[in-house]
Amino acid sequence: MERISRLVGSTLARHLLVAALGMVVVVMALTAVSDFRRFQLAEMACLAIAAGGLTVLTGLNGQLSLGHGALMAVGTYTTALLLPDRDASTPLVLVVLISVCTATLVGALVGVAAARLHGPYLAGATLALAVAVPGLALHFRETLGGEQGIPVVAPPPPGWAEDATYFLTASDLTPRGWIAFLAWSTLILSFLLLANLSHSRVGRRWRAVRDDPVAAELAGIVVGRSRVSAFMVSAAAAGAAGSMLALVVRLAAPGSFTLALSLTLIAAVVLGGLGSLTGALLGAALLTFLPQFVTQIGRDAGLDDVRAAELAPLVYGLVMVLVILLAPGGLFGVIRGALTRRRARRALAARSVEASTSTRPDPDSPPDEQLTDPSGDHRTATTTEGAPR
Amino acid sequence: MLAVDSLTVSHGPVTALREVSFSAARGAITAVLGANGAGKTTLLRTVSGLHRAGAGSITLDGRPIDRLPAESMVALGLAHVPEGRGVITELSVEENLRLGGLGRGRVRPGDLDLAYDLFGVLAERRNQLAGTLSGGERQMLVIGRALMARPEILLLDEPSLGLAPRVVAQIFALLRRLVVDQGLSVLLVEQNAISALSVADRGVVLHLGRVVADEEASRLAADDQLRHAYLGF
Amino acid sequence: MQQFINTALGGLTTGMVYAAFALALVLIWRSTRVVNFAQAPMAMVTTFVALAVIDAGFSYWIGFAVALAAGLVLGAIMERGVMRHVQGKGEINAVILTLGLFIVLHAAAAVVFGNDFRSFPAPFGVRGIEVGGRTVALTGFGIFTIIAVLVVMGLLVALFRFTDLGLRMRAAAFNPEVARLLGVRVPRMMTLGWALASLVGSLAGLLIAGGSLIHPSYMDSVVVLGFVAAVLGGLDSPLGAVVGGLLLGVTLAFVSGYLGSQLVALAALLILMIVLMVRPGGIFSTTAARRV
Amino acid sequence: MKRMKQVRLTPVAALVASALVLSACGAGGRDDDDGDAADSGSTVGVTDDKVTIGAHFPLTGVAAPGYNEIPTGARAYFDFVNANGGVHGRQIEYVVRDDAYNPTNTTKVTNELLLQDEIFAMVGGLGTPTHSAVVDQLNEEGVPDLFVSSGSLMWGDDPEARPMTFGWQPDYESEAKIIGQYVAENMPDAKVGLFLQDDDFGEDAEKGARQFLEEQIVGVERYTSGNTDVGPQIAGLQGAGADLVLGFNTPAYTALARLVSLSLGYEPQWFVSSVGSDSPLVGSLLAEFSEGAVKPGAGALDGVMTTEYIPTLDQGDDPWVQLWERVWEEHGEKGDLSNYKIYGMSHAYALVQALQGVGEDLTREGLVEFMEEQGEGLDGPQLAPFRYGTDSHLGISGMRIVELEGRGSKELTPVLVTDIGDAEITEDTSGQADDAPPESGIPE
Repeated sequence: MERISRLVGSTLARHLLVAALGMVVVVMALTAVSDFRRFQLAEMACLAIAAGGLTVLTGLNGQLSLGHGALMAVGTYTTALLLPDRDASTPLVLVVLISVCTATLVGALVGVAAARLHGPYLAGATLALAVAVPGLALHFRETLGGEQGIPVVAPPPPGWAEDATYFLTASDLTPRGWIAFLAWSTLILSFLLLANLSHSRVGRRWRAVRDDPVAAELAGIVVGRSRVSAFMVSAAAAGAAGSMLALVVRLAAPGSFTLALSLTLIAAVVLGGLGSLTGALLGAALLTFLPQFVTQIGRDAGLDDVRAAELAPLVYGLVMVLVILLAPGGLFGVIRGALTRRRARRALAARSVEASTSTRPDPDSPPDEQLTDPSGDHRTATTTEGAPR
Repeated sequence: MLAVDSLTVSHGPVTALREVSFSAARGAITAVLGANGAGKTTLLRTVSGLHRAGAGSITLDGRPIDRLPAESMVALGLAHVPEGRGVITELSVEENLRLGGLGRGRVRPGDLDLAYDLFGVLAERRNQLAGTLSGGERQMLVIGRALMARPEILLLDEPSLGLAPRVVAQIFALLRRLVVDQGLSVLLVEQNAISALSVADRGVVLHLGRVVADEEASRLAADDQLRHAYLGF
Repeated sequence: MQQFINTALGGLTTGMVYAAFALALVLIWRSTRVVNFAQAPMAMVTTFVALAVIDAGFSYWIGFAVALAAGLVLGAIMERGVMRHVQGKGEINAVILTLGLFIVLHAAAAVVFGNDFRSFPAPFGVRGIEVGGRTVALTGFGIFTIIAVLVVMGLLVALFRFTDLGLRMRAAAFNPEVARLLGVRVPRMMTLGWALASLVGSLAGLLIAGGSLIHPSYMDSVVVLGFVAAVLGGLDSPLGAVVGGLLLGVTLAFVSGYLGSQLVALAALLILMIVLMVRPGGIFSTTAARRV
Repeated sequence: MKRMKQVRLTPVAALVASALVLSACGAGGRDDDDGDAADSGSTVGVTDDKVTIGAHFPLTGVAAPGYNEIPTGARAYFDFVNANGGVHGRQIEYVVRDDAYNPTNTTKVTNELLLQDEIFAMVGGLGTPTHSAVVDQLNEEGVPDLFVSSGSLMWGDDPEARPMTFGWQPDYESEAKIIGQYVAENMPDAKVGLFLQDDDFGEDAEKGARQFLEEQIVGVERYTSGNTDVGPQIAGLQGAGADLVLGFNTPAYTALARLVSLSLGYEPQWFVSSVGSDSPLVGSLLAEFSEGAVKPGAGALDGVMTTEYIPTLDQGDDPWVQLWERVWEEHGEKGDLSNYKIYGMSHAYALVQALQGVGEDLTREGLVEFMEEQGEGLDGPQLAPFRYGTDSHLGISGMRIVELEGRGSKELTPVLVTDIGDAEITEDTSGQADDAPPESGIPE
């Protein structure tokens, strides 16, 4: 018991250390880059927070949601409604928290329904959710602003932040810099919480349910409850992302929450590697910076504006297909796999020797997938077998 | 009829079968025995092409079959009755049977009667979904379905699993009849060694992926040492 | 009253198109246990192929036939070239793969065919027929749509129920390993399943396009609605797909006409959730405990 | 355990690495320093031989068809001007970014335009929800935001709140007022049905129309852009017994509505606002339908009433259209000239004129000042003068009502001008409609 608590304690400590380091790096990076990069980074943070939530849901719990765009919309609209003008009295922290709670609540509702669905059914149902939710904004145009949406007035940076920035960098804090700082702080905080959760008992339950719901049930895990809790956590992240998006875009409008957004989130998660927070970060970075880059290449190659603009989705769609086909562990999985392959091979050899000399309980059973997983860490890298059937 | 020579099969790093050699004679029942995990099912799956052999060879009437895909076996006269009542539950009883016959090309109208004659209960339930059958009925269905392809050798995987002894006896008696009447060859994989040896002509005992005994069934049943060591009775 | 009838008739025609699309989903589901979210852009691509053929001066029917053939080939290519490699590797991967294909086909079509509204011809009149001196919202093309979908459904049911090929396809879908042991060439059945499904999807695309406007996104809403229709009827049942499509088409027409078109997607979601919660196997399910 | 530790370290490595990469990227950009330009005004995007302007348009996605032609028209005209020496020796660089009609993307590309491309001004950004996501930012940062491609009131009714923003086309409300009054006076017995796009376009239009038609309106139907099945809506109008349908919709929906009404045997008089009446486009959309259900060619909209505020493609003898044809021939991309392209060229012309007017010393403040002081007098293809001034930044003040016939149209009214609210509708006396472009095709 004591050993376990020590282990948990040290995991937490390690996560905190990473988070603190991350915060330092973020502040340094935000100071160093141009205002435009700051904006892009803020945008990337929004994508990464939502992708982080989604990767936990899909990678660790085996539920595929195409409806996270809708959950982000919940966060964005909540924030927009709470920040109607410059005199809005609700403190920003509270605004974000309320947005997260609202999204969590909605996520719980969706999760209860989702817990009963598997694979393609869940994907289809959440897809319908993603398409349906923007319609609400049109229907309740009085409160939700219809097609034009509701403008969001981001509160100006507080005095301490301005002072601190000036003290640290001898330059003024720009509004974009402030929003980017907020978004990245939220990102690091949410990733810290997600990382701890997935390494806690709750996370182990999620994985158990993903790997084999029947066995999990036998082991005393309430499968339904575990699925709902994963969905709620994931929705909370989506809500935080939506709340930040409201500040970045300064508008909550149905046009922001297209099917393409939900697909982009999936793409980010897949590109990075299902179940990996670092992968989600990597995927979000790719999807933020790649389109601009690819479009520019297209223009330079002499394509007209319209065709050049279509190149970005073409490229990331192709990469997504290739990743699933060739490297289901995602790009991050590939990198990590290369690092650990040698060790895995050694472990594999050891297992094989062991098997031939000792009485293995059941050689008829299919091979243990963990051994075929080059990344070796846990099963998320192969993902696939993780889906409950 | 069927000859297995120095067969080695691995599941990834795990070697399930190691240099297994034996043969199944024409017009006889050959029983492969062994404890759970001895490699019996792997053996059968390898013979019928669901698994690839790592090394060694499998021949049917002298023709190597270890590189052929599973779906071409039926045409060669080899029918595999899978473990765990491999009925297709979503299809009706009759559709399951028809499917068996398709393995040899077309199903002629009279062909189904063959199976219905053997198993009367199937005729009663011909339009029911196979998923609604009991365990014994399912076993009858899979055997009947395999026979629809008019095989020369039948591979049976644990036909007694989970069935009442009375039903097991019934099924084994039927197998014997088929062998005697129609010259069918049978390769029977069983954990239930007593029943299997009572019907088989020859017994092969597998232990941890190796052949530890290959003798006439009656002598195997009489070998107390072997029985205690590997067959648990 | 007139509005009621015309809304219902309009819903019937669109419902038939949903039905065709749902049929395509059902076919792929039956053959490979995958919900093909890329079905819509696949149908969009083949419809653009038809338009290119027609624009080149050939008749509507040649374009129609070419599109169906293109659908057949495209489906086979998708299965052989892409989907086969994730077969049996978990349903999440397959779903994600179809989403990736969705994005790719979409973007590729916009690059190749351009992102503009184009009008697509109809082989029959687009004027409503007259019944007792009154025009009702049923056009010649609408009747063609209904007949075409019913015929295709009939052919599919016949294929699955009464032919050896159909039996093999079903066996391969329900239990590939046992099917292999019985001599069924499972991979070939799966390819065939995708090819057929893609053909039916192409038909749906042509029927939606006929006498209307197309652009690379014109099928997008049909992905969701077709899926809802398929689940409504039960993902395993071709007949269910058609009935589901009709029910959905008519219901949504009334929602759009009497409650507001912004609620259409919401209504579809609601219907989907109710079906999944109350009767997960679809309205035609015989087994109550089907996993969804 | 050893393995776990190593894995945990990778996020840190990734963070550090990405930070390094980012700061490396960042080194290329430079922070704007607004401070030193404060005296004379901001000259971001202006050099001695170049002025960079930008715009956001939907080039991809559902809203792209049609709208994506506007920037190609504008670009053709800018190229034409550049080929003739530019404006005060400056070449116009026109940067168009795709926002897919998604406000999130609009914010993104606007930031890209402002911070990376360093545009001098935003010109012709399209869409109400999209542009409203960035309008405050543009104003806060002092970026001129000219000729927004949308008829929302937001671009001009409150110059104090949005001093940098100027509208261009007649706002939807004014247009609906002019249509409403015409119907009330000339068709007092008509039962009017409104067919509206479900956004501010439809909303503003309904407000304007109701000023005159409150009594006559028997039904209102709204369609959601993107949902191409308008059968239920048209059936609704038919059910309400409307015999005159006022459509405030986009061209594709004009075509769709016509098709559906054919299938319903519903033949009301159609009155389509200028946005949705692009007759060559609608005609070409309708042309391919066989069986003679729709007559092929531009005549497909015969008898439909609409409004126009700039000369359109069908008016081949108009000097402006002749200029646009010349420009397109010399500098256009593939494809034929269309009314969308003419729209783009028209606001490009207005911009060039404004840049000429500001003079050699081009600053953002100077441009806005010019627009407020002399914008009203800008020449150009518009039939009625702009309303630019210190009290209003709204665009073109009026239009005339025409009936489409064959390849052309028949004027039903002279040019009528009005303003938002309860401003009166009067005949235009400025003679703006008789304006013709200079020989060179470039404003002086």
